[in-house]
Amino acid sequence: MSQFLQLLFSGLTVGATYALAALGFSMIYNASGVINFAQGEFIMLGGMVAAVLTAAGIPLPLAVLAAIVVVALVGLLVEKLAIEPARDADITSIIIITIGVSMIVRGVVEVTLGKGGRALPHFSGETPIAIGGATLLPQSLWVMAVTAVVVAALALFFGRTRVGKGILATAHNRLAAQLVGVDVKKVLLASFGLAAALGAVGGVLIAPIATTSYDAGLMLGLKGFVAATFGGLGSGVGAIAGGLLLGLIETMTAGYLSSSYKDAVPFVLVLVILVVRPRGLFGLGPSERV
Amino acid sequence: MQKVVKTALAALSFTAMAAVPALAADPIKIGSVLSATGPAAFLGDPEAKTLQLYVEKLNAAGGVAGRKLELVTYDDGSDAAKANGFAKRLIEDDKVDVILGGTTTGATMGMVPLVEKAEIPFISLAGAVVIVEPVKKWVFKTPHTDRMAAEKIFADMKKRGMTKLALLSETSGFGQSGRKETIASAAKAGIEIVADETYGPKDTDVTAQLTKIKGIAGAQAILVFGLGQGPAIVTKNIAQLGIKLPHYESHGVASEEYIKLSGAAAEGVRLPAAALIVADTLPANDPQKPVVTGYAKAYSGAFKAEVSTFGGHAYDALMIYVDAVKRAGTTDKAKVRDAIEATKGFVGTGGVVNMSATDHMGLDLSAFRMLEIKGGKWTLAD
Amino acid sequence: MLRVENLTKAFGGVTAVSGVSFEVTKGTIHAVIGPNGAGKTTLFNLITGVYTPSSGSIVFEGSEIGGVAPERLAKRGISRTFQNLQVSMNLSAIDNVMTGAHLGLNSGLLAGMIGLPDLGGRERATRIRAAELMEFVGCGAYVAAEARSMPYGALKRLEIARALMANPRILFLDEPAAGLNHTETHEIEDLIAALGKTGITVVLVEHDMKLVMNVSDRIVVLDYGKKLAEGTPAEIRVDPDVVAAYLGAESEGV
Amino acid sequence: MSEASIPTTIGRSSPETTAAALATAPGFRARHLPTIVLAIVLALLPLVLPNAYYYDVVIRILANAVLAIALNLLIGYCGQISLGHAGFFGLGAYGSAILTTHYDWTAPSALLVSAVVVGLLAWLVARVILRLKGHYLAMATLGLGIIVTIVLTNEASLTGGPDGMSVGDMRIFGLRLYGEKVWYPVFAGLVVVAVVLAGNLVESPAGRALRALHGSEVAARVVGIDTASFKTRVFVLSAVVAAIMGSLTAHYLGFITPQVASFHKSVELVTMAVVGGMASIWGSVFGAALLSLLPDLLAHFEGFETVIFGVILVATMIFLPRGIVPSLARLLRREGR
Repeated sequence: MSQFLQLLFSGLTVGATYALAALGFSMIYNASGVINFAQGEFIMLGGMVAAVLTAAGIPLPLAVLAAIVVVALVGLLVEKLAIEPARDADITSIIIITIGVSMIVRGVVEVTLGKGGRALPHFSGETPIAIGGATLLPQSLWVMAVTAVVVAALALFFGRTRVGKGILATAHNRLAAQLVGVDVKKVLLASFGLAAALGAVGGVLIAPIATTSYDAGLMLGLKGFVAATFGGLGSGVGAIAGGLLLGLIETMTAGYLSSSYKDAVPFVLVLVILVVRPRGLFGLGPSERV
Repeated sequence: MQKVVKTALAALSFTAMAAVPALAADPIKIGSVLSATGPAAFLGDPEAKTLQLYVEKLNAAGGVAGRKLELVTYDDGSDAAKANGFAKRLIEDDKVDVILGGTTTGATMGMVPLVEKAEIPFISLAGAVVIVEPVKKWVFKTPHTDRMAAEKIFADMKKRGMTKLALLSETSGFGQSGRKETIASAAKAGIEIVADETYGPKDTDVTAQLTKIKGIAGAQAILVFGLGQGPAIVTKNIAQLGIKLPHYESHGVASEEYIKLSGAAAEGVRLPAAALIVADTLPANDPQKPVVTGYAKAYSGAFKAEVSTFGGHAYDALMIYVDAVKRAGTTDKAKVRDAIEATKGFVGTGGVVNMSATDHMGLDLSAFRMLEIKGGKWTLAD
Repeated sequence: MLRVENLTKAFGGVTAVSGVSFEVTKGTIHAVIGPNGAGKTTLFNLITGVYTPSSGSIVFEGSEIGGVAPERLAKRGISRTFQNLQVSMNLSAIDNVMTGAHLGLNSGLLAGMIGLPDLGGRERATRIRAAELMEFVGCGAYVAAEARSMPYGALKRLEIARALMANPRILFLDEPAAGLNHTETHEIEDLIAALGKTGITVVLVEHDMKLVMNVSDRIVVLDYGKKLAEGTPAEIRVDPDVVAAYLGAESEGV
Repeated sequence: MSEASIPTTIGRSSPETTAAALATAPGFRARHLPTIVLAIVLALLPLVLPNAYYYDVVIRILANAVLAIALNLLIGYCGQISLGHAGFFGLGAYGSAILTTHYDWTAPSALLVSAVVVGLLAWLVARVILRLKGHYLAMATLGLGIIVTIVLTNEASLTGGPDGMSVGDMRIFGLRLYGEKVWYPVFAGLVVVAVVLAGNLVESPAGRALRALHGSEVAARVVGIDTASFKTRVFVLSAVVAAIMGSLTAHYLGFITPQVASFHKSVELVTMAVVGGMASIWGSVFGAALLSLLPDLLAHFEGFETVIFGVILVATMIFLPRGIVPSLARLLRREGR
């Protein structure tokens, strides 16, 4: 029982970071129909910038804030310079562009911040909390709590604010949104900035637990993509559920089945899910026949 | 765009220039293929820096046998297939006199058939036993093998009265080769492997595997076989779960970075490593003392970075070659090869090297020191 | 030749076509008319296999074809054009037409790689025929053009040429005159009449009343997904329900 | 099926129409001249290649060109993306390696069996995943490739694990293929064959159908093009080509690691096809050459290699969205007018 509880805690912690990554994917997908393969690099960049700043003696809260702002700016820059000029390109070209962007980000970090791994201090110490025979790091609580807050904030943002509604409307029907006066260009820009900031939040939260380095983004990005697909691309609820599910599946596989194949299981499952429900667990929209 | 084309053209002309055949009084060409980027970059990067630093130093001191050294380095991006291609380039196009490198075992094994065919001395910087066992005529290596690491750890365990080991290995080449050697040599040493788990090099959490290990009755120690950040995450997770078992790491984490990333969780961790990492605390009469302190000072002075044993492997390889050239009095490949094989009592950062026709590494267990992390510092355990 | 019985299609809560029945006689020109949103295009999509009927039956030459995929219907000689253009803009004009002959050619990948379909001048004959049909439908000027550089009116004709290339037994034209100017509409009218004379069975959906009245042998009128009336042009012209529906729709539209 | 597929009752034939029609067919020069030039260049290349390293560079380009051409049939012509094609390449490579090393099969039979098995696997997978659209298809193929990599890494007793395994020389009809100079004509021949076959295919009814279904799937279906079947067949074709190239490359290199099947390699292949030019055979050849050479050209820009590579990808897709070869061809044509 305590083993199960331990696996549950680990799964939820990892899952929460996947969920944040998946949310970033979904947000950009919603606004632009683009799968941003550079999302993982936003996560990496968030962790790296915060780690470098704290190492330079800047207080942690300030470093975290600065990291989020920097990464959000990078997100805006990416949209402006790489995505917007290629608006009319087809899916394959845009996938290549985002892969190119991820290489640029990774390469620049490698050259400027170095190849070594970096750690960020835990937000509130490293003394584990014991619950029912299992242990939980305070940082895990941070991860889960912040994820919950982010989700709530996003719900408010999309439900109540003009910009949020604009993004949703654009996702639903670009032309119609344009007709009712939504500035689609601004919506795209905003969604990239927001997704990048989300990525940075995830990166900053996970860095104390997982450490970070210039090449940490690829795997996190792929996992986020898997999680987003699990839940159904573009669905916020799906991203959260997909992320948590993915984290749980991984840890449960490692704990009870085989640690060698724990990375393969999510990919097998995602194939199965796509076969059974081609739009993921929570994906909406009509079946495309025409 | 135009700029990119220009740089590409520049690179092309550079390549073409490199194709000009070497003249008699030309420098000694040292070729190397290293993983300066990619997952193995934390190994390859210090290796590349070390070679660059010491080639400069040797040249400043007048070169070797009256000739300057010229270093040609390629980055395989931790991709063994690329290493194969670059080895061809070094042999066929750059016409180097020796190849140092192969940061990883995969890259090394990808190059082995080429150097054997081209008959060129090759000193690998990778760990696995397969590189020198069976002995290949032109292939040597400087780092200690993973089997030696396992044996050193087993010896230490027995000294502490333990026989049951839980193994957690990384799914990287280093980790899996280590896992294989650990399991293979356990029985002979009277050690029982009670758990055999793995984790991925990019995993962010390993508590699942550790929880499983925690549940195994009778485990007396944990051995983590991995490189880079993975072991640091494992170390933190061990602390989090409150696992009190003695914790061994492999020589793959013998760098300051490991302690920095793991923080307080690294207290009490033991691992076998070369003397280099404890250069300052070595007794003055230790034969390696002058070599390791000299290298450590030079490296950290030049790059403002902590020294790691990985860079030391490159230092050893370069110096073994230079030593062989001096003894052979020529860069003739066959003669230099024979001279390398005849290396005796060479003091490097990894230990005292005694090569022979049957041993192309030349290190024994005495080259390994059992270290323990105390107060955030490497200390000698015995 | 074609018998539609009690055909119904519902999308969610909306019933686009409801209980429609009619019959098409071989060798005639049949028109389906009705105000916007009456379900004409849905009816076409049902018959040509793009949609699967919710209920009812479609019998073509003695066998049920409801829900059969379009590519299989093509084998039985059913061909169509689209209201919103469906031309492959990445192809040249003549290549688009030539795709119409797909079923008559060897389309194996391996065969294609070793140039088998080209043996005996088959490709050459197809190409010539495609040009002839382009001329016939009135876009002969674009034989050498890329599809993406053709004007709208010519593309509409190109679709007809492509459909003809398949040598259909029955041809469905979905608003062939939509978006065309007066002269072009007149030419399309002549074209449809000429098609009728060749013995091909034609079913068309069209807004242009004049065109429909001039070329059709029989007309089905739909309104709100239901069949409102059916008969010869002369009968439809005086049908009070039709007149009422159309007047209502027209005034709504303005 | 063949009875009167071309209606003869409608329209008239006239010499003018016939001439106009035939003028639209790609002429002998347009279709075959580049191929002949390529063949001549490849035949003469050994005269200027100074040493085995340059042979090796060219061989890698040639192998990638064949892969890119096959993948481009899927991406450029069918409009289906695959981010897992290196998985098929890896299965072919390891299939040959394992069967010849552990089971003493002859190299040709190992190659053949690997290709057939990969073909069957691809067919099975295609039946299921080609129903998916766009990004979901990308995810599914990506997952497939990653699963292959993980299996190759974990089954160390067969595959040698992450450190890879060596592969023996290929013997075919008593001939031992060893060394760059022997392999060069093999790969050169394969590229010419691939260019000719792909060129024929694209101009054949099947190729026309492929292009048509990319342009408008529903229009393709109503003229009788079985789009699902076409996508499946092309997916299988490109997978089998990848497997065969994997087998040959494994024998040529003599050593393989699971990285041959990695996501990175898959992306590289897609990039070759897309940057060179979607739906362009010559684009694939060019893309393969460019992306195979880049690492060598950038080898002296240590550290900045990744950045430069990324910039080239992004810039190409923004400024030459149709890919380098088609975009430049179009530009030249416009200038010519």
